[in-house]
Amino acid sequence: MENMQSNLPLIACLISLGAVLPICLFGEKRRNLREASTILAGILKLSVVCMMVPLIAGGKVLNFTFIEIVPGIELAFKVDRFGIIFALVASSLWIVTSIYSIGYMRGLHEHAQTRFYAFFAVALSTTLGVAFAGNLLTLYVFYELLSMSTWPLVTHHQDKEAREGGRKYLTYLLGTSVGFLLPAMIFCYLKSGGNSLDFSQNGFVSSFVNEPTVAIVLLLLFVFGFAKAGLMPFHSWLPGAMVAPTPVSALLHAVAVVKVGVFCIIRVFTGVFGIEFLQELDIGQIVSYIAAFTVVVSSLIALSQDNLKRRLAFSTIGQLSYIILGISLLNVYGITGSMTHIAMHAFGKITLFFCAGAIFEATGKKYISEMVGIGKRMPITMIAFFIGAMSVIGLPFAGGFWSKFYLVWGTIANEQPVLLITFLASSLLNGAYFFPIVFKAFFCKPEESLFEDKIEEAHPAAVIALSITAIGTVMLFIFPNPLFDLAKAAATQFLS
Amino acid sequence: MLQHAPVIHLLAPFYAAIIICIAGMWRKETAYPIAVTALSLSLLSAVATLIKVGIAGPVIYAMGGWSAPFGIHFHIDALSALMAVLIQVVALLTAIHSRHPIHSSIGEKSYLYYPLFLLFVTGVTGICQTADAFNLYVLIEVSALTSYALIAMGEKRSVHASFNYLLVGSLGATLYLLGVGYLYLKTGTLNMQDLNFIMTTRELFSTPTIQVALILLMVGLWIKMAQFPFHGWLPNAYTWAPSPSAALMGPLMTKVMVYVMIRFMISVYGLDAIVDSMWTTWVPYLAIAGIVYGSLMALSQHYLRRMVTYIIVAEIGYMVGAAWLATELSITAAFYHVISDALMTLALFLCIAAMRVRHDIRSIHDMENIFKKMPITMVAFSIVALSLVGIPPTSGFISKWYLISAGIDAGHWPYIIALLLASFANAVIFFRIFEIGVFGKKPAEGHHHEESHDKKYLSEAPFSMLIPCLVISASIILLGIFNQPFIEMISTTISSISGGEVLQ
Amino acid sequence: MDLQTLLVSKLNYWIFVILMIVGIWAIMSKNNLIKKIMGLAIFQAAVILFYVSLASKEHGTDIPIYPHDLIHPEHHGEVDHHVEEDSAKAHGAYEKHETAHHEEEHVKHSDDHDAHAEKDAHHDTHGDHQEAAHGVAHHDAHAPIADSINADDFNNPLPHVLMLTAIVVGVATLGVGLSLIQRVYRIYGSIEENEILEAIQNASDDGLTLQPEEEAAAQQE
Amino acid sequence: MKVFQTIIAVVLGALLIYAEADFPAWASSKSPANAGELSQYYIKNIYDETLVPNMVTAVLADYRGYDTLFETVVVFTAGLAIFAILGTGVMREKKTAVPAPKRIYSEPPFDLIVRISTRMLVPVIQLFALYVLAHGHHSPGGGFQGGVILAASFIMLELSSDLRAEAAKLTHRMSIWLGIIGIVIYAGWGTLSLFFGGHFLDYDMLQALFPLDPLMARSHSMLIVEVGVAFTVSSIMLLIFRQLVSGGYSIPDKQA
Repeated sequence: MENMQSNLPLIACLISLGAVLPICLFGEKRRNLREASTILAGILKLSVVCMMVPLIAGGKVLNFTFIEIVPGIELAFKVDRFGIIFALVASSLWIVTSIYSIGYMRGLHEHAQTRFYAFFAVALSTTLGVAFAGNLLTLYVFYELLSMSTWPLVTHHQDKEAREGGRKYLTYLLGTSVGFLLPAMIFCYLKSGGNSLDFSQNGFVSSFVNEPTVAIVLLLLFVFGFAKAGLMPFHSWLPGAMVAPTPVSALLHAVAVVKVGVFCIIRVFTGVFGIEFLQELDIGQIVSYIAAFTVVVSSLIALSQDNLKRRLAFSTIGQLSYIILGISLLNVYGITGSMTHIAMHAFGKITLFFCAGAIFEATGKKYISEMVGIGKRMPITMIAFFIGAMSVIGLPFAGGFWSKFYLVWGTIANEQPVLLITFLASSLLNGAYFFPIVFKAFFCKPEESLFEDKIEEAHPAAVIALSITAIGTVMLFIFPNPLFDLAKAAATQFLS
Repeated sequence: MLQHAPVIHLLAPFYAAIIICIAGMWRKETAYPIAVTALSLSLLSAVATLIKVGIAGPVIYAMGGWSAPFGIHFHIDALSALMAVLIQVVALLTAIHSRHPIHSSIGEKSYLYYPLFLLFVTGVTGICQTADAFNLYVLIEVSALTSYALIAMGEKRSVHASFNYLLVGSLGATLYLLGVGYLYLKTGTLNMQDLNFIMTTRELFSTPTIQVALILLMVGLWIKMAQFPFHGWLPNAYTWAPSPSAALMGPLMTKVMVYVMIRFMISVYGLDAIVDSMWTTWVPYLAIAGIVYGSLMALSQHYLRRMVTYIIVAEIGYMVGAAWLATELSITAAFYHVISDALMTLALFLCIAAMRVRHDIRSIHDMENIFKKMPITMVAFSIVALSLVGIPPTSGFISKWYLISAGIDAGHWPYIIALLLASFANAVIFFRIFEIGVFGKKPAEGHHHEESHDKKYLSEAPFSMLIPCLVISASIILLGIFNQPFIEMISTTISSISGGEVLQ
Repeated sequence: MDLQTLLVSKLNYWIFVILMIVGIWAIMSKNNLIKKIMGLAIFQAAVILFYVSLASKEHGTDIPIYPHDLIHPEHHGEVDHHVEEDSAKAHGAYEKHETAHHEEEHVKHSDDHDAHAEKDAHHDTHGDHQEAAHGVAHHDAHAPIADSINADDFNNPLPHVLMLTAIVVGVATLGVGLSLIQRVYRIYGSIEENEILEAIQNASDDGLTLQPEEEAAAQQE
Repeated sequence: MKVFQTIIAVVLGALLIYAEADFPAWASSKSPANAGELSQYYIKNIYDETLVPNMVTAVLADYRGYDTLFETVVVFTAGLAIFAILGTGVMREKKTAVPAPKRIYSEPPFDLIVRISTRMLVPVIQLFALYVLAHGHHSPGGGFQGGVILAASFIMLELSSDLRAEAAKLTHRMSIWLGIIGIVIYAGWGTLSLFFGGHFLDYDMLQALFPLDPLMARSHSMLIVEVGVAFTVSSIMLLIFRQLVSGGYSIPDKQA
């Protein structure tokens, strides 16, 4: 586990930031050049991240320190296995989302596309910043910048509900981060005698916190501070953000924002508190019950939603609480499961969002009740939708199965019957709100049968993107081991 | 010549004012260049003094060659050197900025405006360096008189606002003078170091005179710095003043008074006298009232300039609250916030003035898709806004970090909650502006249109107003990232002063 | 101490307090701007009274000036005598006037302050001052008179100096205040606070009216 | 509304009275201020160090010369400020409640006795003003007092005769000029000592200019400084009077 100085993480972060310049320069007039530069930046970023993978798989930790902001803490990157998994997911899905958004934006002749791509690139660079953050302060810096850079994307349509959604988005994210996270972080910094907030092996909180009540309060401050993870009381910004164009909600749900929330909570569990300390004080239970409650309630709400994107949003809230549930089990299987679930859910959910966007772009339909018999008209989209749904439910032949398997294994290893039941019940509920869509799409005849049965797919670029992610989901099922080796190694390293 | 640096950056603006008075009578346009060169010269010498203080410790400059208590002294430690540099930076950037607004609004009086501008800078620099309590009163009056005139040259309502400011300001200054009188009555000396020395050796802190002196001094200074119950004069004064005067006095006048308060707390009374004077229990609550009041009023305003004045009132609440937690960490935090907030207030005023000159924008509703019309100014404006909200890489975040850590360290939770609420209020204010600024008022005309990007639409602020905006917002980020040397200097000075050994 | 001695022995402070209350009350509650300015003047006069009354001593002369006989003990005939006196002699004794750059000045200061610590040690630094004065070349007609002066004969000069400054500042503030009042009168037509506030309220768009010059400038844009 | 103000005034009064109990008795030479090291030193050593019998002028111009410099600056600033507020640009203000008066002054009642007597008195007053200025070392007086009496003489002259005629003789630009000369004398004299190696306002260094011993150099530089102060104070006081009387309209100034 020896440390290695390298500025690869810095380059990876700055590539997408650098891409903002050509995007703005090319602007509206030379749109193709602008889109080309986005995709080129995506490919470059993915290649740099892939260059880092062998080093990290070989047990090295790449770190890069910039400047000491507060005595004892520097703006530092420290890339370990867990960081690289998330970075891989984020950068690969960015390329796919860019391809998709070309199709979507052009198909719908959206306005202000330059602004869209520019802020999209900035959001990605801050996401990687969070992935590579070496200490709590750097994590907080990039976490805030991510909220700032995604706000214009959420309010892209500039109309009434878009502004409402944007305001809600900011109130929740800024409110919780400034309200809970900043004081908690400063409290840790002060109480730990001013030494650095680095994510160390078994956390630095154990040095100054002994009685469990303070630990619980601190843990809850952190857990609710990262409102991006969408735990129940602070989740309603997520459905509110559905007013954004689909590539943004794809980014929000699958690639960047919510994944950053969950990533930070795992970082807090492993790096700030340390797994042994939590096991010793046995305070993982509370968080797991909150997560379990969120899983069940969000799945029930998802059942009742007619708008497809809102239903997907509530299913995301549920899936995120899976990950939080997994980490709060505090055993190897739980942690591995939650880490891999980030990747699996990302691929699955992004496919679902792409299909929702394609349907809206092709037919203008948003509500599930209108989507009867759509399978005949848009077969590829609906097959991809089916694969995505399978991965989210956790059925075999889709990546989601493996990660859910590990999560369930974790609950059994901990002899937690209650959590086991929640997992199974929520899988049933997932099935309950996905299969009717698929069934109606393929096997029912539309009453007003105004569709002639001719194939009318969405914009080719969109279709390519969603098929790539669907294939990716299946690939993850067939070749899960590279991902799982990384995750297992990371989990064992956290526990040792 | 370096040995006389402290006097040079005091006399440079002073002599420039005189020269402008003479030269201005014939050719008005000479006023601007003379002012800018004088201020850059004084900035150089202020930086030289700062470096000298950084290396060799506090610089003592005896006026007229008389030794300590008999003559007037400059006692320049890191705090006063930093304040001097801050003043010169703010003054230089405002002077550069003022070419266009002054020319367009009160052109023919510019040969009077710039001398008053420079005399204000001389007075304020003098305040930061003098070690004599009475001399401080005279310098407060110099800067006050110039600020009354600088304000009264603005819009029609500024005259009445300036009169109110004159009344309240002179009241405050006279209360300060009475406080110094009480100290002199009890100790027999006026030099700050000497006051502290005599008050500690004769244990005078518990005597009623010194307690009442503290009340008078503090009430006087609170009036001058517009702390919450005494802030009545500030909103009108800075709203209707000409934009360069508001950009000059907004960041300087109130912040220098906070510096004077901190100087009296640590150098004259000493931290332990302050702590056992039981003030630290109730003053932070006064500050919290100020923060809450300032933020709420700022939220309810839609005139930009008026909104910024209420933000100043709230920020003063931060500083007074932090200073009166009376621990070394909290005073370091208060002082760092003095510097970062001065820069932020200046940037706000400069950007708003740029918007007013080019597009006559006065209230939030006029700012429709301003980001397309003035992209560069609005980039500077958004950096300042993020800094006021406390988004990480900026100096606003660092000062919020230190203020909250001071609050936690002193265990004063209401103060922390007030801080968080205020930063959230700032977030609402500025994102409301961003919404109108970036997305315009009416929703995008349907999904299917490509908005035009023609050149006519884009009309940036004049060059001389743009540069200060950019320099200031860049310095806000740089001050945020490279804040360690400043924090280091401030905390060592404060601990050395309050650490007991009276640094001569 | 009973009321009578309290009142008599501190008469000046009582007057000062009464004047201050009148001043503050006038500033706050008077409606007419001129009366407010007068209140401010009363308030400043009270502070000046406080300082000046501070400086007096029982049998000190009211204005601290050295009596003529003390300064020139014998006839002042040989005025030209001290001109030939070699003025450069033993100049260094004036330690505070030598060309002290900061370090020495610094060092000198710390001794000065250490001297503060012990009262008696304190005395002899002053002693040095006098010897230094002795050593200074000056016409022998003027023997140092420092020790022959009894400090209680003269009033304390410092408050008088301070108040000279405060009076001048008061006059300056008064002048600026009166000019502002004139301008307010010309703009709003009255110097009663309530009438002015009404005029501001029903001004067209709440004070957003441009100054003539600014209107001209705005049209140019 | 008046109740609130009275409460505040009474609270302030109570506060001051509470502190008063701790004050030393009036005119007690043992009070910390009078028996303090500072005033004892001044009383004992002023003549030995500055050869100026009037202690107040010595402390004013030499020991605390920096204070007095800024005091003169305050006066000069007041002049500038009033000129800026009421000065030239005001005349073109159109939308004002009170229109600019047609006639600037009311014609002073022509009274031969008044005019002749003032014309006789003014030179005497001005002579006395110069005496007060010059004799500030030995008797109560000095720059400020001399300057004010000088200004008073001019004001008396103006009041007695037609203001406009007097204004023509000494225009406002001239009075600003005089103010500047005063300040330049004072500050320049202080800066001069910088070039001779002393600190700012250290008159001792200037004995190199004159073939005098440092003591005489000190007392003479104090006189020069007092002259500077007199210049500024007299001209600015006159400017203030004239601005206030005419409300900034009358200045028959080519440039306005």
